Amino acid sequence: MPELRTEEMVINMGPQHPSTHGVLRVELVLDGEIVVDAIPHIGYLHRCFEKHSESMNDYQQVIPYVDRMDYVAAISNELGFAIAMERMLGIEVSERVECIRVIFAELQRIASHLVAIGTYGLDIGAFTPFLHCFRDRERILDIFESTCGARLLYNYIWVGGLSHDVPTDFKDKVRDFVQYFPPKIKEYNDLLTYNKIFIDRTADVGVLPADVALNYASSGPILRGSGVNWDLRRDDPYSIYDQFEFDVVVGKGEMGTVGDCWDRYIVRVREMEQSIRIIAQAVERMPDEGDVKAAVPKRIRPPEGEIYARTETPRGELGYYIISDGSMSPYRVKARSPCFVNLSVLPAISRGSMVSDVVAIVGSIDIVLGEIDR
Amino acid sequence: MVETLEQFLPHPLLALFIHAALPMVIVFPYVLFAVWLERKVSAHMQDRLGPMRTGGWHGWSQTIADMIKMIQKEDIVPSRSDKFLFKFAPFLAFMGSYAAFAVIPFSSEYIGAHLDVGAFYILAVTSIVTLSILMAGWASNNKWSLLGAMRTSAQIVSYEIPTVVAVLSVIVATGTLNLMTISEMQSGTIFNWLIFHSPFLFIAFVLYFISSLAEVNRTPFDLPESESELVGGFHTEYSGMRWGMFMLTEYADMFLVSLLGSVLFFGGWNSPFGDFMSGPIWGVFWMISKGMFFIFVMMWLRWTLPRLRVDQLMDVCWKYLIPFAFVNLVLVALWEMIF
Amino acid sequence: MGLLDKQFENSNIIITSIDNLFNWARLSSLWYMQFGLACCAIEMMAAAASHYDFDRFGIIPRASPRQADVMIVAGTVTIKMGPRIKRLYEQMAEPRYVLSMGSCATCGGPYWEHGYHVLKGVDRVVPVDVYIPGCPPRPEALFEGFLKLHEKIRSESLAKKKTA
Amino acid sequence: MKRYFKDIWDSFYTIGIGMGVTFRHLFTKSVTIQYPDVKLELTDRARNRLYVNMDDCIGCDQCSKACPVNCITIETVKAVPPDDLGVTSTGNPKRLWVTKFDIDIAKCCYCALCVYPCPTECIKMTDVYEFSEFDRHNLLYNFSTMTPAEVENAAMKFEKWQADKAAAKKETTDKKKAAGEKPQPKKQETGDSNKNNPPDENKSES
Amino acid sequence: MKKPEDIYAILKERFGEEKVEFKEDVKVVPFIVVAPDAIKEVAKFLRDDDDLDFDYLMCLSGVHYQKDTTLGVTYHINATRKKHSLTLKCIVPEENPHVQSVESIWKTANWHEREAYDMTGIIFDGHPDLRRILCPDDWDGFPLRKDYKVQEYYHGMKVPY
Repeated sequence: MPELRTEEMVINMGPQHPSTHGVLRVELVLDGEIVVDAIPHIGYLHRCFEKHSESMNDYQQVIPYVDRMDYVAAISNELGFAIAMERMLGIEVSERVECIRVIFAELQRIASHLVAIGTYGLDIGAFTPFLHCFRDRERILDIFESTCGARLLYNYIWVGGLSHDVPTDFKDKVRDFVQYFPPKIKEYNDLLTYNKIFIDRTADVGVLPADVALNYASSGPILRGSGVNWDLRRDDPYSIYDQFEFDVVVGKGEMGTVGDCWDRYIVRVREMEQSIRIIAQAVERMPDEGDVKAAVPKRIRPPEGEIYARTETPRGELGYYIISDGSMSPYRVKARSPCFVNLSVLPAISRGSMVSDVVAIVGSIDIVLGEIDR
Repeated sequence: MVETLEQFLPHPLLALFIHAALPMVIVFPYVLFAVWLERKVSAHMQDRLGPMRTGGWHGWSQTIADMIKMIQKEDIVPSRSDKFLFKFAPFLAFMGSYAAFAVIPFSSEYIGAHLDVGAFYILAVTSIVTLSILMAGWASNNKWSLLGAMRTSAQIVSYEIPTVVAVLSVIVATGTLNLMTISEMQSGTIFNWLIFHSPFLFIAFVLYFISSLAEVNRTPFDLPESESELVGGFHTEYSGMRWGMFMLTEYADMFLVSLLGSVLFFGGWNSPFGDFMSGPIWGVFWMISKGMFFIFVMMWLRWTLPRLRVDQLMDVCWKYLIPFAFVNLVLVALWEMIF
Repeated sequence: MGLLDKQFENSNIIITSIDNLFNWARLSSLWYMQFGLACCAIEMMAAAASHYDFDRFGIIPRASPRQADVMIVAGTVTIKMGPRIKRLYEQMAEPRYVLSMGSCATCGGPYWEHGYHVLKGVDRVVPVDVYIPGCPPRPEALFEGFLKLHEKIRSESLAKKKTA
Repeated sequence: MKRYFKDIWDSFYTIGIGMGVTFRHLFTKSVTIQYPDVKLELTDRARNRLYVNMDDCIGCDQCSKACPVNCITIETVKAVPPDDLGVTSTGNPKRLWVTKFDIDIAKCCYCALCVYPCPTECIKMTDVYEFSEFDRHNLLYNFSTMTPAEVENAAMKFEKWQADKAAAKKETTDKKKAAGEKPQPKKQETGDSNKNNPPDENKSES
Repeated sequence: MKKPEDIYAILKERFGEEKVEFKEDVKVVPFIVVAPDAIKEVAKFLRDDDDLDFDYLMCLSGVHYQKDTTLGVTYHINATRKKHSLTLKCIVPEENPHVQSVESIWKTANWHEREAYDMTGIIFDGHPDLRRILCPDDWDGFPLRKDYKVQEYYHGMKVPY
């Protein structure tokens, strides 16, 4: 019998595709349903963040653009930028401000992970967890909105302080949320995490070994999902994270191999629990009185020089490389975005899997295109 | 029933036509209702409300509006597609599923065609849907559609085996292929229903239900159209009413397997309370409510579960359902021999 | 064009009532294309989620442009994305509508001045029916945009030419 | 073999648990806010459409400078002595006619950075979010209350005043001509803003 | 945990002063300037040496120094086990910006280098797939150069406002 002539099929997933989380385009080379190669093409949301930062005439004006980078976790981005600038300027902020920042950053982490978990469920085909996650996220957004007036892009953390003081009932609201949320995590676990079908779809899929993860400089839940115990909040502390008790969650390969999609997913779920712990501690610690704008400089004019500061956003290590030429406007702002780096690992872990697995893998990396393309 | 109609109507062909169109009277309103119900059920499971604004009370006319809108949508036929197959596929799909309604005994008085091989006929005729999906996927000239179509044909062809074997268990127990006879055998109270006949028939029902889910492409087996992977699967390129036909087929198929399930295992048109509330008209009521119950369960499953992967789908079929179905068939036969 | 769209020259009572019916159907079942670009997409998702619930208006997402009636351009359109959006729009079946959600889609938004890679307004590639301001617009604002679109659909007729 | 049956058991068990969760939610109260009928009350910090209280605006251009997007365009003409514009509600004296105060809401990024530097608190963010438009040019909001005639009048007065002043200066010093000629090339423009607001130059082009 | 000056001492001993140069009088963070044709071996040494163990390339950025008409590549590297970090820099002239690729040392550099090429036009020798990553393939110019001018039209679409 003569050899059957077969050809690989090239298929474009995206830029408009329901499960690429935005405008990612993955060029899939398929042999039947088996992925021979997956080539991500990015840049469909390249909004020139770095050019804009250079064009601003004030460092403060960069913050609205920083928000729009990772729009799912705007506070985390602002925190990173503020910390970089404060280190450059040598500003110390008060404990109250630090506490509020930590509370907000952790709330934002929960909100962002809720989006990640919800859309991951959607990728796998479960619709209900997505809406449940968004329902709970809305509670967090309420807290944000009552504090700074916006739902998504906050412009809240300023260099040297905060834009608004928190409202009077802030602590109660946060305490309410800390009470409200843990049972919901259990519900997600019942509905999605420990569902046999979900486990089948995600366990042993897209395995990323620890050494590869490090070589690709993955960070955040991706790196921790591979079993590397690395969290900047603990290993390179910023703000006042070193004064809180929390565990760094790592993937253990409970359902399959260490570093599979399920591990990356469960790291997010458990991180939410840890965030709740941090929030509970921070609320108790937060002083009631204090001016949140006390340390905000009138004019931000950093010395000539450069800095690289990194923080742990929900997606991983967000680094800002800021070069100042001594003037009021930044000379160069480079954002080392976690998703950009995390996504580059996609071809390495999706070869040999199936089309559905690519969806699962992309979902487990939890990309936000705004941050990848900047 | 044809005879009764013939008495009133001037032409026998007209009577036949009306007779044939009767299921349509049930199926169309049912589809409109089921789509609305699905949206409501899913919404409430997700702490939402679902359609609220179209037509007043809880958006009852939502699906009517959807349908009218679909009628006026532009009918796109992609230029590189196989035009005949592309246009024909949705009709064939509906044909396949509608033809099967012919042998469903809606009540003790009404059955489209009193076939002695009813069960066999249903299983045979529903396979046309596979063909039409394959046609649609191929004709669209879209890679996603093609992938979806390939998945469907693999899926439905495989899942037909456990379905057939599960249905066969009933036939072994009853000794007939005639659905009307099967229904009549289950008259009396709820305990006469075949599901309570033997434990193995209960297992047969579970197998039947699972594999019929796959036959009608419902979650967790909705791979052919899996929205998050294949955009729309085989119907990616369809718009307007042609797509509506596929939707209609999907819901009609759901109805069909639910009705078949209730005929085979849940007493068909029989009232669960013996003579109470029984009769030809009540028969229709019981039949449809039993069908709706299974449809509700399908919706419930759909909004709870994620989706399987294509190889796992095959695993479920070949490694779990088929061996169980065959073993179960043997056990049913043994049970019949012993008792 | 739809089945009966623009087949009639003059308006009469029958056409008016058909108009009413068709417009009612159209505006009650605006299926949007599940297609997010940037920040606004998150608010679009929030609008579809439980607190705001698109489904109340009969608005459900469709992944395929063929089955969608309205395209919500939710977010920044870049030069690289522009031709794709045009293509998606062309794939949609008539009658189709475009909502430009948020500053970026409307005119480039915060990126209008230095954004070398940002398309300054999606109306440079596809015709837009309603512009929803906000950065990002609240989900309610998106609903308000839909209500505005309803207004527009109500004034459409089989007899009249669609006002460009 | 054990694994085989465990898998079956796990599947049924976890599916059952999941179905339990969704079934419970079928009967929990929904959280939906029925928007056009019920409107959520926004906090007073809500950041939506910008509003400018022109009675209080002194034309200081601070908001325009603070705006990262440059969506605020302000043109002013200096008020000349006989006209007294009064004071704002915060007590700041008004010295400039604000001939043009445009905010392109379509460009605005709602960051509220313009609100903080305002000395008279006349620019603020409101809780109005329902202002979608069919035409995007309607999103260019003109806040200036002056009619074109008034603008021209003010500009003319200022020019005259300046010319007078220049002439007076010329007379007294009679040394430098350049100073006197300075307003000349601006004659065609009605606003004459560039002179008053040098940093505004690049913005007025847009 | 090693200070940058200690690491510099090790590097100087190994590669000589013409290849590596230490800048410590700068504000905020001191850095080491590496010759563009030596970066690969320096990087390899930094990664493989047991005492240094830099296994994690945090960030790689291209910078345009308009004043000096040079382009620079900045490497921020980190050791996850030893917990020290270091900044390396390569400076190349604007006209002929060639830097060795470190893609073979740290895989993550692949996309970072593509981005640096896309934004500033630095060419990385030895990169397996050096093409634009964010801008379209046929885009004109390098946007993050300070003298960048936006093109008027791209495929019929007007680019400026």
